[in-house]
Amino acid sequence: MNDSHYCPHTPEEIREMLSVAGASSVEELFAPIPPELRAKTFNIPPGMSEFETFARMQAIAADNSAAMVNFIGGGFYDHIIPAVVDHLSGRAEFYTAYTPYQPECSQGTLQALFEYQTAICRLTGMEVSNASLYDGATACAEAAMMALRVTGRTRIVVDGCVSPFSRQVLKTYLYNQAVEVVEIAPLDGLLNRAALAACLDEHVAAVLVQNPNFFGCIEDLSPLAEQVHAAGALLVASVYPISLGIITSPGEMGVDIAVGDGQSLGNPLSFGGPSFGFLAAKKAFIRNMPGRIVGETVDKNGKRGFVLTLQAREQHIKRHKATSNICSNQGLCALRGLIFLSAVGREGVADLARLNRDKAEYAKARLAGIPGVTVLPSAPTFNEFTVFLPKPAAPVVAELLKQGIAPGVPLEDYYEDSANALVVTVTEKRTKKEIDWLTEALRAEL
Amino acid sequence: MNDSHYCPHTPEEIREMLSVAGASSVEELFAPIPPELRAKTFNIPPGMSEFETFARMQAIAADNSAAMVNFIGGGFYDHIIPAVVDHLSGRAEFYTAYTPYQPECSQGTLQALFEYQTAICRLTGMEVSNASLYDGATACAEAAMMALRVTGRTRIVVDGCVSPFSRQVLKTYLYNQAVEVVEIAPLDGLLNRAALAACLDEHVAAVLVQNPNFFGCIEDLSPLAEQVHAAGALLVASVYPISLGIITSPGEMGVDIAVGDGQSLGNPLSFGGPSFGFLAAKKAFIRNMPGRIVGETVDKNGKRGFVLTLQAREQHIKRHKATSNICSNQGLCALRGLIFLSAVGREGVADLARLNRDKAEYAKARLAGIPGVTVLPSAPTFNEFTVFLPKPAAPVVAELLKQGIAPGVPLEDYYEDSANALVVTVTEKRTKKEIDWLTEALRAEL
Amino acid sequence: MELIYEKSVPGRRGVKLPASDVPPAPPLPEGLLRTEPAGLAEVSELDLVRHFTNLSRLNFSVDTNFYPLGSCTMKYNAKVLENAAVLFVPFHPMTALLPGGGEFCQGSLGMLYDLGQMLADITGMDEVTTQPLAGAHGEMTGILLISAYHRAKGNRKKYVVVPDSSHGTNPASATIAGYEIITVPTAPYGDMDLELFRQAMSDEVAAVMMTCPNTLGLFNPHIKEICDIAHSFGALMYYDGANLNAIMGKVKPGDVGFDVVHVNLHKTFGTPHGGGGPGAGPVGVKKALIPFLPQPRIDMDDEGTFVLQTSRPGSIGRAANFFGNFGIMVRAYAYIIMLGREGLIQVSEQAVLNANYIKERLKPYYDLPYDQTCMHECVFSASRQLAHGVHAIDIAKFLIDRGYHPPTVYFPLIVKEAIMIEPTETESKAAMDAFIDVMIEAARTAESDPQAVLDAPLTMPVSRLDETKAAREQHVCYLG
Amino acid sequence: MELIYEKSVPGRRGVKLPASDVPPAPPLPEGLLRTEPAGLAEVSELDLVRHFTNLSRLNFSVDTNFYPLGSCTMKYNAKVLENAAVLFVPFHPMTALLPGGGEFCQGSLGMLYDLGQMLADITGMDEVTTQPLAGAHGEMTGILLISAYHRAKGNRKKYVVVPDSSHGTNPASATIAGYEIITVPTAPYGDMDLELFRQAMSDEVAAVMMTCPNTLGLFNPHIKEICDIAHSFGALMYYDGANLNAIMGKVKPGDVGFDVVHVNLHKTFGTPHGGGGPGAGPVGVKKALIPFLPQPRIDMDDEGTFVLQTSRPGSIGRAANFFGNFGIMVRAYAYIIMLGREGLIQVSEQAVLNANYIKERLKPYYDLPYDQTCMHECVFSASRQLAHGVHAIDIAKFLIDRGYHPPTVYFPLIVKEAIMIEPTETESKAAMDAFIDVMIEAARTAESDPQAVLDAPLTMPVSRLDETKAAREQHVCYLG
Repeated sequence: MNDSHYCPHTPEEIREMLSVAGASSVEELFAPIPPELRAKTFNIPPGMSEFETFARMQAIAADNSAAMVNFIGGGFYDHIIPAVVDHLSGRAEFYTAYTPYQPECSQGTLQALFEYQTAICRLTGMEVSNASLYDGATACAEAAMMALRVTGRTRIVVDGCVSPFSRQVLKTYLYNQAVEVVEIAPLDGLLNRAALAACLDEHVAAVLVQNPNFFGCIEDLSPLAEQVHAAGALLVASVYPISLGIITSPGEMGVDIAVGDGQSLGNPLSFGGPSFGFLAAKKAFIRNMPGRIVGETVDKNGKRGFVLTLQAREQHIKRHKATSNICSNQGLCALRGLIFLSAVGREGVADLARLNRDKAEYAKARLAGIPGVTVLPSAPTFNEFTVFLPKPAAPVVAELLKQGIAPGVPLEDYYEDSANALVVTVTEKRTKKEIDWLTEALRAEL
Repeated sequence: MNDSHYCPHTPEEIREMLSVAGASSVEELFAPIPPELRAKTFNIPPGMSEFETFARMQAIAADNSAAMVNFIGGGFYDHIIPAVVDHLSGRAEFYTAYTPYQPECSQGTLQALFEYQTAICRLTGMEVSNASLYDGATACAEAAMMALRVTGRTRIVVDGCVSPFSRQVLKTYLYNQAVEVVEIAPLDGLLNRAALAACLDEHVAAVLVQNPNFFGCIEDLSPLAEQVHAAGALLVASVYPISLGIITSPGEMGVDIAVGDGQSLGNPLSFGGPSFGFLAAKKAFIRNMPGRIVGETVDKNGKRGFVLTLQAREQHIKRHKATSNICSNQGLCALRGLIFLSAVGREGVADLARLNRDKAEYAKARLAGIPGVTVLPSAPTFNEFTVFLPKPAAPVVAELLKQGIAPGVPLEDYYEDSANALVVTVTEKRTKKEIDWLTEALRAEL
Repeated sequence: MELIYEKSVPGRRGVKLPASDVPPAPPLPEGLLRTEPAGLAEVSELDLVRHFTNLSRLNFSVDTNFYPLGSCTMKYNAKVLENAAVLFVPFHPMTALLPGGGEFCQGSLGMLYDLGQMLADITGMDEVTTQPLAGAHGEMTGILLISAYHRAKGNRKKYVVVPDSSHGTNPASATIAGYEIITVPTAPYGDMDLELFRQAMSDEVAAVMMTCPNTLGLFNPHIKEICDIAHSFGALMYYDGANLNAIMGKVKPGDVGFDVVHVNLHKTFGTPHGGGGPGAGPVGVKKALIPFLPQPRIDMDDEGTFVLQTSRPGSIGRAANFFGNFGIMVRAYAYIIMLGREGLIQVSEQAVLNANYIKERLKPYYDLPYDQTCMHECVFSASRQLAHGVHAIDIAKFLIDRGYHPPTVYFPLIVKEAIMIEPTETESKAAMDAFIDVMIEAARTAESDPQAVLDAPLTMPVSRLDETKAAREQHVCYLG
Repeated sequence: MELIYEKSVPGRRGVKLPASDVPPAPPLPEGLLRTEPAGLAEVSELDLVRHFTNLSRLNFSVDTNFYPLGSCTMKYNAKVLENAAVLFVPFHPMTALLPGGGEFCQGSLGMLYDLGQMLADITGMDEVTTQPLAGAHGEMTGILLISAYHRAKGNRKKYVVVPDSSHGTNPASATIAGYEIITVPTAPYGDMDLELFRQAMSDEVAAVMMTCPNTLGLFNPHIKEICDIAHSFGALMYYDGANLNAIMGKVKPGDVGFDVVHVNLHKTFGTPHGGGGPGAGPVGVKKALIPFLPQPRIDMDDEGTFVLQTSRPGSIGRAANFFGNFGIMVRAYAYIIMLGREGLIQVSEQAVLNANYIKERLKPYYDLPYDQTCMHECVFSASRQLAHGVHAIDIAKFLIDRGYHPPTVYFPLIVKEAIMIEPTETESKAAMDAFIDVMIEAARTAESDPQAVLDAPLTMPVSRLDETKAAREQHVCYLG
């Protein structure tokens, strides 16, 4: 009976409990299920011990290749994670708690999320932040839906320079809603502002851009914000949080809703998740925000404390009228983001951003020195940039992977007429030696 | 100035503090050190970031060979460690605390050590246990010194079947004391009882044996205990704690002081440490025990609590009259041992011991099937046994290591005329497949 | 406790960054160059550690307290699962999307494939997508699949039907998926009113979303009939897997007639809740909906190699970046293979046994509006205590002072002063008995000294908090 | 809190063992076969986790509280060091002792070699053994080395001289090493009385054991003279490295004249104290003592390969199994290479600055028997508070209620009602200021309301415990 130590009862205890429950067997408790509905098969393999389970998982992990020098990004970035992040987010009281519905016994989570919201506000230059969304892509979709609610309009304009994954997710979210999504094709790796001007009208709820964009280019969004606001729409920007160490914040640029993926803030690559999405906005829009929000208040003795607030926006209260369907979010990943940002700190985040850019600029110069390779010159970049090879990128990438280098993301799958284009990412973890290796390996393939 | 983030002060704070301290520079605070004594060189390399440090440590670890199937023991054993052991002993409140001198704010450590002492008593069948010693070898030496104190005698008799490492440590401890150490050469891998009888006299404080011994053999110590007690000496036995799941406990066999190494109880191999030594004894000897002891008591409201007790034995009170010089012990490793034993539990420790023996007996039969290989037949064994190869063991071992198998420990370095002997260890982690591989690899070398 | 920002000292650093081994780049042009650094905390590593370690100690959690939060399945999260997740930390998801990159990710891709297969077996579905990032995200994805299905058939449908006892996420998710909601009341016997359901159905209904067992912890004996009725109108049946912990190996939603199901890995499959997430919400579907599943999909080719399909024309697209909350799926996968067939059955059996045990033991002290054999949870009402001015929330606060996380209160909405208890299978009888004693003490104190209950909690870092003030002042970012 | 044994239920299991893939062996013969299983706890994994997690929360620790425990150097233990130690978990130490096995352990052996070299540089010694498992174990090893040295020279010596302010381990260790102890009192200026020391010296003295700075936190200005005097009698100087944190890069014991030194890795080099251990106590020696070092020794051959020497004739033998507390050495090694030259110097500078800051701030409130510039710690006396019936131990308990681990009290024995404060370099000014405020509050409360101090602590899981009862009843094993 006691096959698993995760079901602790002994046969004696089960007998006692059955007698209280007035049943002669556990099976009897399943009597409410009509016999004809009962499962006829159940093909899960037999269980195993913890030791065997872990050995199996090690074997699976060993079927991946760990020895890969990453010059790839595209939404997830290979950044340092200070040891404190694992140690502190690994405190059982954080990771085995639930959503802090009972604030008196959840002040740890609540205060941390309040601090997280503050960190996001300060990093993005926005006034209010929620307590996390799923990831950067769904955060774009949530921001778009938020703009639809705020403006009461029905169209979303998306810059084609936004990550193709984010654009796909946005379209999925809006798949069956009475909303039109208009995409503007990139122009030399930048937003085509003329095309945008042409489609800005009274139906447009929001314009969604990304900065730096998928090609790595950084744009000054301030003029764009004016243009968008003049049309009565909101400007939504997806940003790379580490880059905000040196790039003017979306708040300062006039953005209305800033979103992004928090993976780079202390969350491991982990084959794509979990990560978290952040969403910060001007305070005026707070009641239209999706997701949990933590607010400061006082207890009945006047002592400071924190609670989930503005819950009247949420699904467990408002059901189909909620601002979002989010219930579980990515609280623990947001906590990791907070710990990361607090470890790196005010000066450190600027240093870290500079280090990324320095490495990327070095790599850019090295790669540009390879005969036949050119760099997309449109705009300054942060830690990603686009190069054009003298021949199609895909087979070159496939070849370098075999040598243990992931040299970048070919754009072929995402943009037309871009077979030779490659987006190269260089984080602070990449050494000069690795960059030089990439250069030589690439040179040899071309 | 602020080179390391482990020294948190900012230059402003340093100025403020210096002004309070009445010094114009930090250097001035070192004025009490005569100038001529000041360090002239300091050749430690420049520091590095956490990320670089960890990368360096990874590179060092990668210079070891991790892919080794271990059939070696000799004091450290490759056993399973349930995940809970790391998670719970990794609680910062346990590992960043000090020795629990202030009991009110150290009940966590104190209660755990009380529970540890209880687990050791129950496993060994002894009445009292201390709160850990350094390792199994030093525990043998401490037990010998304890017997010298208890009996007031001056000679220690050691069975040559005791681990050579433990015997060497014992001799080192007694190196400069007015104590004689007599070793009895093994007879067919067992204690030479006739030789022992010949040297048991009124000078002998203790007889030290190991069970199972270094050859893997298990002996019934009960008759020996009678013999030793008749001579007015104490019987000290070093035991392998996992084996006590199925082997009669030293307490039941009449042993006076039971010691051993706790590595097998939830402590990783970790290239030899940290581990812990345990020491348990008959209650009559408690005041002569070395090391910390935790006792139950009550607080001033009658509530149960735990304290370090019998501290009058210890060096911080008794100085040169202390029962031992121990201050730091291996508390955290002992905690791991307790968690391990509590996870495995009463029935589990017997199952685990049986599993070890089943695997070892299977291996023994397989190896015995190789032409020219014979098994030392003297006594039953637990999870280690001695085989004789048809040729010297050392080159065979060297060859198998290259294939990724550590097939056993050759006895050549430790016993005369044993060039062909090999002690093979098989824990529950070794699979049938691995044992079969060992068999075939060995067969191929012979 | 002070905020981390209140502990901040200008110039202090918590981590030393790697030294640069490349020349500094010229700065960004003005306008793009941030002028004022972001006002992040400036603390030492020790300050940071002490701050967050002490913050953690202000929480109740499964590892420190019994946490019988109904409908949340706060079971114990085995530690080996955390260790398993760490094994996959180094792998970049983009690798799998590179030309020839799949070869370097066979472990991860194969695990996702296998997990999908096992979840399909558990739920009785034909194929599973592991992309959705949470239960509600799975709901949205599932309803979008249903909309794609109807669209492909040329059906024009505008409604989704939900019972009034459903989780709030059900109607909220269906709304994002573009549907209007029809809510069907619960009948006095504790299930969706069958007659009213019939009346609600029409050809314009795209889907019916059900939890079974429902949020009262009751298995609906008419569930098959409901499925049949829905199908007769061309509607599909959506199974909210939040309560799957009750029925593993006992009944499969697919066998009953459900067409789409989501699974909460952080409930049934033992992954931790993280103080609110991350979870994961894989979605299983019947054959007819497979063409619409999100991409990339993972297939196994003839040689046993796992390959990505990134462009299936019928797909609803991408529900999220990359491969979902991969680390959560590692944990769930390890959980399933560790417990195995018998272990999972035992989970459901003991979850149900525990809930019935608590239900019977507490029945004399609290109103039990639907007095039946329950599944994995049971719902009481504090209506008897209300006579003394004590609400469900007061009982909850009383429990906190005794070291118990309260059950879910005020849900489902159909029970007045609801107290929803889900012990899960991992709690021992001793833990439940101690909880029951405190619940009985609460009931007695509510009669004998109601003020003592109203004053609780007294032992926590804060007493009851002013939520109105929080909502009014919207102080959601530290301004110091 | 209940004991784990009180939570035990017969038949319950905390971990599932691997299934056997071999046939069962016939049982052991009677007499060898245990008849009654060992009475270990029988709990589920959840019970186990909740028990130990909650136990942990009853402790103060560096990660949760300021812990200025004098002479223990309770500095912050960087988290990356813990991660580094995990990297070495899989390696069996016996591998290195197998024929040809060293080849498979070059990483571990090389790290030990390098650590020895760096510790030799820090202490000014010629060679280091990393085998000793703790400070006291290092002391014993060091004195044994001295005894071997004397023996080899044919010297017959029987005494070891220690000052009365020394750590208790010094005389205890020297006793194990076979010597009798001569104790020299402290002079009014806070150091060992130089005149009495001269009188104590003779040709029969084998060694003089000193801590410098001493346990009052004072650097002995006569230390060179003491070394010279000792050497003139053929005695060797032993340096107790417990207080090394004060002087890294500032002064090297070897330069001063010490011949043997032990280092507490768990103090100066940032490895955690583990609630009492494990630590590590490497020992450095001058050239003349190298032949006697314990074995196995690690050498580097001409090709840069690290090899073991297992049979050096003069060696005192083995101090412990294998290679000492290897995991602790990994942490210390990572600590040293991370902080580097400048970092280590800064450690000592700020440790000294912090101690002097606290000393000056508290001087108005507590007697400071030796009012000098101190090194890394300072020793007050509660003698002024004693006038109100408040002892050092009462001040200690008062601090506990305010969230501070008390300083060391009643040590060194030469200071009446000693309060020995060692802040370490890792504490921020804010943390020290808050501690100072509470110390001042304690001094004031001792005057204004001494009973309030005597009643402390009130906020802990237990109030003051009956230690006499514990020692009398010797209840050291649960008998239930």
